[in-house]
Amino acid sequence: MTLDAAWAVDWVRRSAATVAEHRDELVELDRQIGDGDHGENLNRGFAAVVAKLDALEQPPATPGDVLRLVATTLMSTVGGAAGPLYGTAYLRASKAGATDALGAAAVVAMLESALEGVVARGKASAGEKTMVDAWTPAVAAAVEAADHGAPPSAVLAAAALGARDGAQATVPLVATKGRASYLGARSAGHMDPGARSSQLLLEAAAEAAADAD
Amino acid sequence: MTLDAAWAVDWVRRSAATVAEHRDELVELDRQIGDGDHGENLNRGFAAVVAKLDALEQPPATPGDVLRLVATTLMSTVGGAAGPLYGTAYLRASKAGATDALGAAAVVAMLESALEGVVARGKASAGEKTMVDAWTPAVAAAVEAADHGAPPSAVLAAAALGARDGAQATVPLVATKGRASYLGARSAGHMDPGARSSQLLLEAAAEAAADAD
Amino acid sequence: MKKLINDPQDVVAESVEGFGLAHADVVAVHADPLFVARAGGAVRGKVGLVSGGGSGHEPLHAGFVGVGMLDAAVPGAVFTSPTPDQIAPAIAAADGGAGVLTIVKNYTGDVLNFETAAELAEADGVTVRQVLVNDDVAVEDSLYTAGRRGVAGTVAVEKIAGAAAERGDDLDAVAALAQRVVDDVRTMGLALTACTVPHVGKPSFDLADDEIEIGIGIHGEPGRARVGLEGADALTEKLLTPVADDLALTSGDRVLLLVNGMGGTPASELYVVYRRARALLSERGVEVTRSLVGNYVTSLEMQGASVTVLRLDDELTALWDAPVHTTALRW
Amino acid sequence: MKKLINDPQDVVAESVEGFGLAHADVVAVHADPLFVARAGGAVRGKVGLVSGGGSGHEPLHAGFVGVGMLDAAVPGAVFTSPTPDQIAPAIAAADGGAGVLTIVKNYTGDVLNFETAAELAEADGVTVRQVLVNDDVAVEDSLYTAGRRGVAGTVAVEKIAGAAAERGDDLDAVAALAQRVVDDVRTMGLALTACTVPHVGKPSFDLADDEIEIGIGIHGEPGRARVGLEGADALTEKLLTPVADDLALTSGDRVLLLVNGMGGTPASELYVVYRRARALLSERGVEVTRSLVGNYVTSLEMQGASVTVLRLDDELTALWDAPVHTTALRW
Ligand SMILES: Nc1ncnc2c1ncn2[C@@H]1O[C@H](COP(=O)(O)OP(=O)(O)O)[C@@H](O)[C@H]1O
Ligand SMILES: Nc1ncnc2c1ncn2[C@@H]1O[C@H](COP(=O)(O)OP(=O)(O)O)[C@@H](O)[C@H]1O
Ligand SMILES: [Mg+2]
Ligand SMILES: [Mg+2]
Ligand SMILES: [Mg+2]
Ligand SMILES: [Mg+2]
Repeated sequence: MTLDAAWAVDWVRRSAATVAEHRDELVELDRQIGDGDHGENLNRGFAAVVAKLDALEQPPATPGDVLRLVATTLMSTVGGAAGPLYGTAYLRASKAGATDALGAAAVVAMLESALEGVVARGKASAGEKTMVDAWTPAVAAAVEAADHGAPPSAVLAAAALGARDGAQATVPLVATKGRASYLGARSAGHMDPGARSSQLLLEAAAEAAADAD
Repeated sequence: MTLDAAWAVDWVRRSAATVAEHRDELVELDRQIGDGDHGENLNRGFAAVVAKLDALEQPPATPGDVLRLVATTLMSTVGGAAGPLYGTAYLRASKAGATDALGAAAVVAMLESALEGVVARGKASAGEKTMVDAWTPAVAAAVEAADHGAPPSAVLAAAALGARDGAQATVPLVATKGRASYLGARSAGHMDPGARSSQLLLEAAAEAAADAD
Repeated sequence: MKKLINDPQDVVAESVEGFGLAHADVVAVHADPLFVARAGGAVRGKVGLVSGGGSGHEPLHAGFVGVGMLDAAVPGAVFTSPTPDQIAPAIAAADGGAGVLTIVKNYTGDVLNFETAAELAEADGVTVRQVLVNDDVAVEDSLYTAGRRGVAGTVAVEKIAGAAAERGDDLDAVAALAQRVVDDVRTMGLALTACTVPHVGKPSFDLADDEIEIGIGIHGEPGRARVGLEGADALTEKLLTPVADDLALTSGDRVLLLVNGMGGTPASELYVVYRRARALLSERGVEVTRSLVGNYVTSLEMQGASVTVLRLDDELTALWDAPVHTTALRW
Repeated sequence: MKKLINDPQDVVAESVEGFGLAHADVVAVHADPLFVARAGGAVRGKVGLVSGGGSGHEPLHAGFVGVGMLDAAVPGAVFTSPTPDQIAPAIAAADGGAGVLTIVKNYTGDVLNFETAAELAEADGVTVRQVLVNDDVAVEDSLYTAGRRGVAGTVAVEKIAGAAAERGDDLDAVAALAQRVVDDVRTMGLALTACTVPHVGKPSFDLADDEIEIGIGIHGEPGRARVGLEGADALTEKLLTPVADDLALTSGDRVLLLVNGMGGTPASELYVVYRRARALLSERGVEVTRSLVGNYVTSLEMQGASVTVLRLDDELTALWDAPVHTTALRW
């Protein structure tokens, strides 16, 4: 089993749908320890991505093409911290996904690149209560699944679970990066909005892959 | 029975006390149909009058002297509409009270002068939902009591009752003078704050006179 | 009540003291009785301009003291007109020998106190003229009211009369120009929230979360009517239409458009209102040739806005454009 | 939520459009991508100055576009930094051939987006330097935070860098001066109320009637601590002391004192705060030689204030005094 451009398009559409559905939840999480715009920003961004996809004359050839479109669109419509962070993540992932069809190893490489992109831009390491805390266990779980010979869909399913645990684990953390860090100890007790949205996006990827199976 | 300067001083002190006691009520009445400052303004003014009285080296010789002090102090400390209106009222009253001791006729003349002063400054007639609506029945009641041979204290008691009825009667009126007139029909259903304070001041006069008896 | 104040009784004095310290290059504060005069004092031979009224409308009037505008401003207690014994010395301080024009917003209290003060000042040999500002179309000017109120249009009266005085017009001419502005300026305002007078300690009126008060004054008085929550475009139309109608604006007219904040409304919202007001004027063929957007005549922290239109001609435009150096208007 | 807006999605665009219409003599609005440039465009041979950030802090930054200050400002969505595809064209529009200095408030989002934009602009041949403003002493500049935030001190950076660019300093010199201001300016703020972001629809934090949030930023973020209701003098001391301590002010220092409103606080209260801050500085032997009081860097309709102190020397004073003609600062 491999994942092609159609899967990537499906991922994007599911991403837009889940972000829209969870917009208010993400806003509320960000209101608690940030400035309340994360859900609105991502929703604006993914709506723009879908509009661009719809307007394409030719369907994209590779998953990489799709992810590149996501990257540039998020970069130019989301703003805030999440815009450049997700933008870079998708940009790096698009390079790893620049073949017709992705096997398990390519999926792992794609996720690793995304995480590297976030870290390269944001300079956060795990434990600082950011989206890195969702992506790090997601990548670890993906690596482990691929090492055990799992197909791409199972690799993504493992990544999604890892992200879920990672997002959950941000709750007790005190933020030391991003806007939540201004709160000091008061940032503990709330889930990081970026970690939560990362979980949602990876769940969308896994669901699209399960459907493609 | 006549009323002398000591009565006037007592009236002023009782006025200050009743205004302080009803400050919040007057503020609330004015908040309903005006700008919420009537109680505060009058309270500031009468506190200043008492301070001036206390600072006098010689006690005032006549009721007129006392009322003149009230007039100038209110004029210079109250502001708003009530400052010049009460200021003029007390100024005119002080002229009528410029003898050592006031009999019933002099008390009536004093009240008439006060009302004339309010009307001269404010150009309101009865029924416009202003303090004129307290003073008009107060003067009428005072005239009638004096005509029936009542002593000064009874004349003032009658005036206070007249003022009370007059203030009460402002409730259903639609204001056509002062700040409440801006509300149009919405001014009905509330007592006019200036009519209410006029009632309080005349009640203080009557109580001081009863005590002087 | 949450406010950045100390004792409510001291707000005005402390605030004006701070104002004087911050702007000693433009104003000089006289503490007792309280008034604000131009730094440097009256200008010999120039008509003096004095205004004043209750505090809580900042920057009105003290923010408009300075070259090209007022010579003195007299702040009363919050929402309470000042007293004659404050106003009369301010008039004296503003007199440069050419007489003084008082600019009075039409409220019973202001009218009565300025009237008395003018008498006192005239007794001391100062020639005093008065102009009454009554631009608020929310109030009918009829037998059934104390007459239209003076609101944000006051800024235009003070600016234009100030420029006329500065260029050397005599007292009659300055008064006549001020009156022309009064005749050609109209305003209407709305509130999203009430305001809280410090010594009252609770909101000036009670407004539900989905109600808007239309036709408010600037003293936290309730307005003429309540309407439901609507978009800024629709609300702006409710303000602009009566203003434009009352002025009988016709195609080809040139106007100054002032969108004034009531104190607690962000500038961004004022520009949303401005955008719509301008479009509505444009639909009538009216050209906006001068604009002012911001907090100029406020009601403490009230959220809301008013729309003011002044019909312009070449002379009024030139006087509007004339240099001004006050703390709130400067060009 | 009660606001003078139409669709929450359109607030920024509509408001900036209104701003452009009202001030066409000073600014030119570019609609897509959205940025505000000086009327007349870049000045040949002059270093260009560009700033920007989330909207909701008006008049920052668009209100500071004009002669003597910024060449372009880039407004993002409310409280959301703008995107590189807005910023890069603004940088290009500001370039007069002598390079462009970007003035960026220290927030992760602003930093990342301006960084990317600078790369894009440099790829197009524009020399870009950046200065990061981080004046907010409420946040420790430590390993445990994203670093101090940029807040009201930004005004001083923009004014002084703008004056340096206007007098002909080269890019390095302008950047160095901007950095000097950053090094010598500190701010601390408090909120009496939260604010409501239009697309969120409810207050940015929940604050009881007797609570004050100390150490707030300008994005409606909760602050570092909550304290009970106190008088303005006591609260001002809580703001000024950490600012003065962090700057290590000593007797004989001369400073600019900026009391900034968060948007919903009446001017009168800001002057009460100013009065006390000035007295506290005076107790330390510090002389306030320049002052600014008003709404300059706001948080929508938030009630609150911040106190900013900038240490001055003769050069900074002269640059502060240099002529400026923007919609929000003019002299
Ligand atoms: N330095 C960083 N590295 C990685 N992620 C970060 C960093 N700073 C912030 N984030 C993520 O960005 C999220 C906030 O995004 P968003 O609300 O859109 O931006 P902003 O903070 O500018 O309002 C945080 O929840 C966090 O996950
Ligand atoms: N023209 C008038 N004639 C008589 N009384 C008046 C007139 N206008 C107002 N008043 C009285 O003044 C009272 C309001 O006084 P106050 O609140 O102190 O002044 P302001 O209206 O200036 O705030 C009203 O309740 C009314 O009784
Ligand atoms: Mg956010
Ligand atoms: Mg009143
Ligand atoms: Mg009043
Ligand atoms: Mg943000």
